[in-house]
Amino acid sequence: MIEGANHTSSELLAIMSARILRDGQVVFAGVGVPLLAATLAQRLHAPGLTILFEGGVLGPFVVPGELPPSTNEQRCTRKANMILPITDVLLLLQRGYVDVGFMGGAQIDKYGNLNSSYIGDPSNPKIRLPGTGGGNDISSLTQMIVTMKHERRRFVEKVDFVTSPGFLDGGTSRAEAGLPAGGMFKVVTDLAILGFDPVTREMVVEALHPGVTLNEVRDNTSFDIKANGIETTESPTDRELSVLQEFDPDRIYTA
Amino acid sequence: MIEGANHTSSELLAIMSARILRDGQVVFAGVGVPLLAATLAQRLHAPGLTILFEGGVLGPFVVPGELPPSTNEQRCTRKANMILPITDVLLLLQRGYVDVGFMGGAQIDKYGNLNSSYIGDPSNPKIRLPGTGGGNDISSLTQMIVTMKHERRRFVEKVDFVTSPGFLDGGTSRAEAGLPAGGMFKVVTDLAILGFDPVTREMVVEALHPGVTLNEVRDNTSFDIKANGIETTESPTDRELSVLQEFDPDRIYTA
Amino acid sequence: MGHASTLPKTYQKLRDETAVRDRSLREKVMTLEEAASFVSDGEHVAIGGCTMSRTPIAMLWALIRSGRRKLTVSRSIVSTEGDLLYASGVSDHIITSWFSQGIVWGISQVMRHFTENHVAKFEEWSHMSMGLRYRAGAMGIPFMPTRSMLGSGVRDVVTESVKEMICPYTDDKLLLLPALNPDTALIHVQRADKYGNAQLDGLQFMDLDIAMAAKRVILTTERIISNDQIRRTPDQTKIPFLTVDAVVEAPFGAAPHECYGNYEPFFSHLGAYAEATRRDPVAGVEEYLNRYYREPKNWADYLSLLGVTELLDASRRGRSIVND
Amino acid sequence: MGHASTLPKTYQKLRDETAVRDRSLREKVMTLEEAASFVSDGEHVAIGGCTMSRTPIAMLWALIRSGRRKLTVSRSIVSTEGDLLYASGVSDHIITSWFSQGIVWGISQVMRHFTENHVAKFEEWSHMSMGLRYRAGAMGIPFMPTRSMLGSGVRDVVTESVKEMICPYTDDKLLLLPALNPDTALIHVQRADKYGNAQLDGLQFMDLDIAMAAKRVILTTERIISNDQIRRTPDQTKIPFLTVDAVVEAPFGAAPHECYGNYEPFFSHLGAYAEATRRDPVAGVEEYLNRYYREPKNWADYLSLLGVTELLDASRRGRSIVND
Repeated sequence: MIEGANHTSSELLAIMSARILRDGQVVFAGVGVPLLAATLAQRLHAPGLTILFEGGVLGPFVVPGELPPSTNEQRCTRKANMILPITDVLLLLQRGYVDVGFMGGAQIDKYGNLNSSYIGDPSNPKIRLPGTGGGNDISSLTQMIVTMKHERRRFVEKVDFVTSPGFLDGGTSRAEAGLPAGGMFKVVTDLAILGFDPVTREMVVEALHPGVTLNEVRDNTSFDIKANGIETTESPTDRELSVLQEFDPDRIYTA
Repeated sequence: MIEGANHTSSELLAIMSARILRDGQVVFAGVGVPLLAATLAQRLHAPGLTILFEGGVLGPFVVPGELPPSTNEQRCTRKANMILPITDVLLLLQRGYVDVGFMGGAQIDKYGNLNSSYIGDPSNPKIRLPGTGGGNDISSLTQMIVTMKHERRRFVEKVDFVTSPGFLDGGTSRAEAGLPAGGMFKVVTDLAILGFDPVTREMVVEALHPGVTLNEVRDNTSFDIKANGIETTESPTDRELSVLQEFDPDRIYTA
Repeated sequence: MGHASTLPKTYQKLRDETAVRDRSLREKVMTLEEAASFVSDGEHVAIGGCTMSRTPIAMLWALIRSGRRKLTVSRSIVSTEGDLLYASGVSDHIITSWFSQGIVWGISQVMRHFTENHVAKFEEWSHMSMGLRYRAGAMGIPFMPTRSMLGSGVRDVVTESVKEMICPYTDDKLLLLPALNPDTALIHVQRADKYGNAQLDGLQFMDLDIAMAAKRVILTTERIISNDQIRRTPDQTKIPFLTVDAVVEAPFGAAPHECYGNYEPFFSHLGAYAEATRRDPVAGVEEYLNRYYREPKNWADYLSLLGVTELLDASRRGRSIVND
Repeated sequence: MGHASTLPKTYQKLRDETAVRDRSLREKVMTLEEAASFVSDGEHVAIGGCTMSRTPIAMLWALIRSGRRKLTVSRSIVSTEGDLLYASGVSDHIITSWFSQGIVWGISQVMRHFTENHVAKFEEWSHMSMGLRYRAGAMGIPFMPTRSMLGSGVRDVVTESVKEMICPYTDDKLLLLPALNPDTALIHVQRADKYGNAQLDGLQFMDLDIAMAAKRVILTTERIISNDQIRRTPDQTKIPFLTVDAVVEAPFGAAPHECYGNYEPFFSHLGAYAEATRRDPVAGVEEYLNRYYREPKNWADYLSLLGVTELLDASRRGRSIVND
């Protein structure tokens, strides 16, 4: 972890994720770090990025210092191009208008399946988590970027419950389940950027953040993880950090 | 036919149809005589009648002298309670919010099936008619009032083509085809008011207009038609005629 | 007394239930208490809005005070109102896609307490699936085909309620989501007339479909406006009167949640609630119910407890969406 | 060259076709002629509006002038534009629920001529079925279940394009309508920005679903407005820019049909057309095409032929809906 004097690990996640987004894309963003990252990308290198929020918002510009508590309040609609019913904004995913979905996760496995429903046995869980929201829809219907802290308890061999499908059992199992489109694209953690093998669909390390070693990633991952021509990411810039801090002055999402 | 000095047969149709509508009903009305009749009812005895137009209009008050050319122009929306997409106003029928549909017809048979698509063989018709519009939907999904001129060529044993289903082959055949709701309620002509036998679903004469004999109805009907405790309707009143003439001063629909 | 079934009705039943409703243009303004009496124990009640937006808090407040039991409750996303429905005993079965106060406050300890101890059920569907189930209900069809939920655990836990099929046109695998036709829908809007024509500003959520799908609709509104005003802008009407059975004027009817363009969430109130239920879920929520739900004499009394300063602050922030 | 298939695509194909579209926020203002070049012979083109309302006449005018052939054309209800598409050879296959100029002018003799002589096809579906086919296309599903058309001749003549099923939830019989995903949608609106965000007033018809369903959308608009204006009232946006490929400013772009709040139909012009084609369908429509479609130098020239008096009269009547 490279939580330095000048940034928190949430800020690192937001910045590293933002860099993956490209101008002109249509991004379905969850609240928290995804919302911040998308907003950051919009202000820095992707002015034509179109953000969609689950509450029914298309193409907004969130106002600095007025972050919404979820993707379903009026703060999400600032300078939006369109407001539409929830079902219809989610149907944009099914119809194929969205390039990438972007959300956080509580638990992920080596095939990129996400769990945000139950820790432990689903019929008698240790912890009942809040559930899917649009997570299942987004991950079922488009390409996904997931951003989360890199911890052994979060990076598991097999999730306790598949809330949001990644590549299911790997290989072609996702398409066979009835999900021919989309799938996991990147996982951005506070240690590394991870991708997925195009054939086996297993998670692989693609880049390490400055100062992080591959062993550190492996120590914080409870399954075997391969590396794939590893690069090193650039440190967060002052510009990135200052824009983030402008948007979240109270550190609601970047504490 | 009782086309007298003071009214046309279209006016008679509109007035006799209007009287069947009850206050508080939700009526899906076609253009022409149905629109006029519904408007007349609204002004006379059914101020709480809710009119729906296919173009996507709920609860309008059409303005006298500004009759729309179809149910899909802005004139239909005067003082409406709601404007909604076409598909959604038609779905009100499927969901069951509509009490009665109300339209004209080119050809009807003894089970109340309507044809507005083809005269002659559908694959090589003598006349290609304009088609169903919402007629099929309305007659498939709710109770129907049909208003049309009483002529042998229009009242036929079997329609050349079932555009809008009545009771299909009679008996329970309509429900068996997948249409358990709705069905023909009344047919209003310039000679009589006709209903349908509750068991056989054959058309029966229920009332004759003043001066019309049962034989006259039978002469103008090309199938055997029974009579069911025949009543005589009241002549159009001056009030009814004057409201109609106020609405259609150019006699667009009441010529 | 059993729970409401949330699986599709036959078309005949759906039609029969709708046919007997009084759908005429008639006045239907009443009090919160009168409207609450429309709801019976064991029913399926759908809640409009989403998370902290346009939650029909005033109507839920009246339902909790009326002592209703064993409601099955469905909603797009459930926030603090879910805690209160569980803890008051009004509902022991919530069908939704996400249930917690809101991400910034952490996980709901009340939801955890009731579900992990098997006192109440949290039935989880994907967000779009919730929407499509209401939409199928609104359209008068028994199911909606979709591509979502396939392959997931979310699908597996509701396996008794879903069907799969191979598309006869394309050979694709499809999930058929069962229509949801709630017994009662509770919807809060910015303005409605006395007949129930409702005009919604901003975010619509799933409210239009819920209103069309339900067997009965109770509207609460910030303000009752004239039918003339409705008829001047009919393309702004989102819910037609003929689906509505009760209209209640309830200013700040979504407080402490937000009502688009009128007021934002009451953040410090919600923060205090989160803090209290984090310390002790059972005692925290019980104390909250007593103080805000059971003890106030009426809705104005409840609003007084929220505090004029908070009301003004939430309004100031709320109106900024149209007057910035 | 064959005709476009109007049956559902596999999900993979639908997604692949959408994925390659440029859906970014980019300027896409162009001329009628440039936009017309987007359409290829043999395609399936869907037309927005209904009967005489918001018909994208300017774009159809440009398509007829560009000499496109063998288009399959679909629309909710077809009026005079159908005559012109048949007679110009642009389309020999129209899919719709009703086809005639309008009830007050009697049956279209041009439609009769072309269909009764088997020169062109008029494929008839019920009105709601047209809407549900577009809606399924808009939702990314291969079919929509419905209760309509069952038992009728309308169903029988399209028997190769429909499927029936017994509902696995209710045992009801259902008709499965195939999704309609047009190659190109032509939609005329009151206002849109340069990116293609469109705000529609009044009657919406099936335009929202058509825009979402199509592989390409060409918008014509009475006026191009700023993106700032769009963003001030985002809940008035009905078609989002990301579905749109071309934006053309075309004042009176639906004339002689109507554009809600802007102008009503040009009744005397339409009456004259009906009279001419009643006298002689072939010569009447040919003469009309020459005079109004082939000979004008540009769109303004076409409007001049309609006549300033008629333009002013239609506008006066049109604006009365908001200024009475």
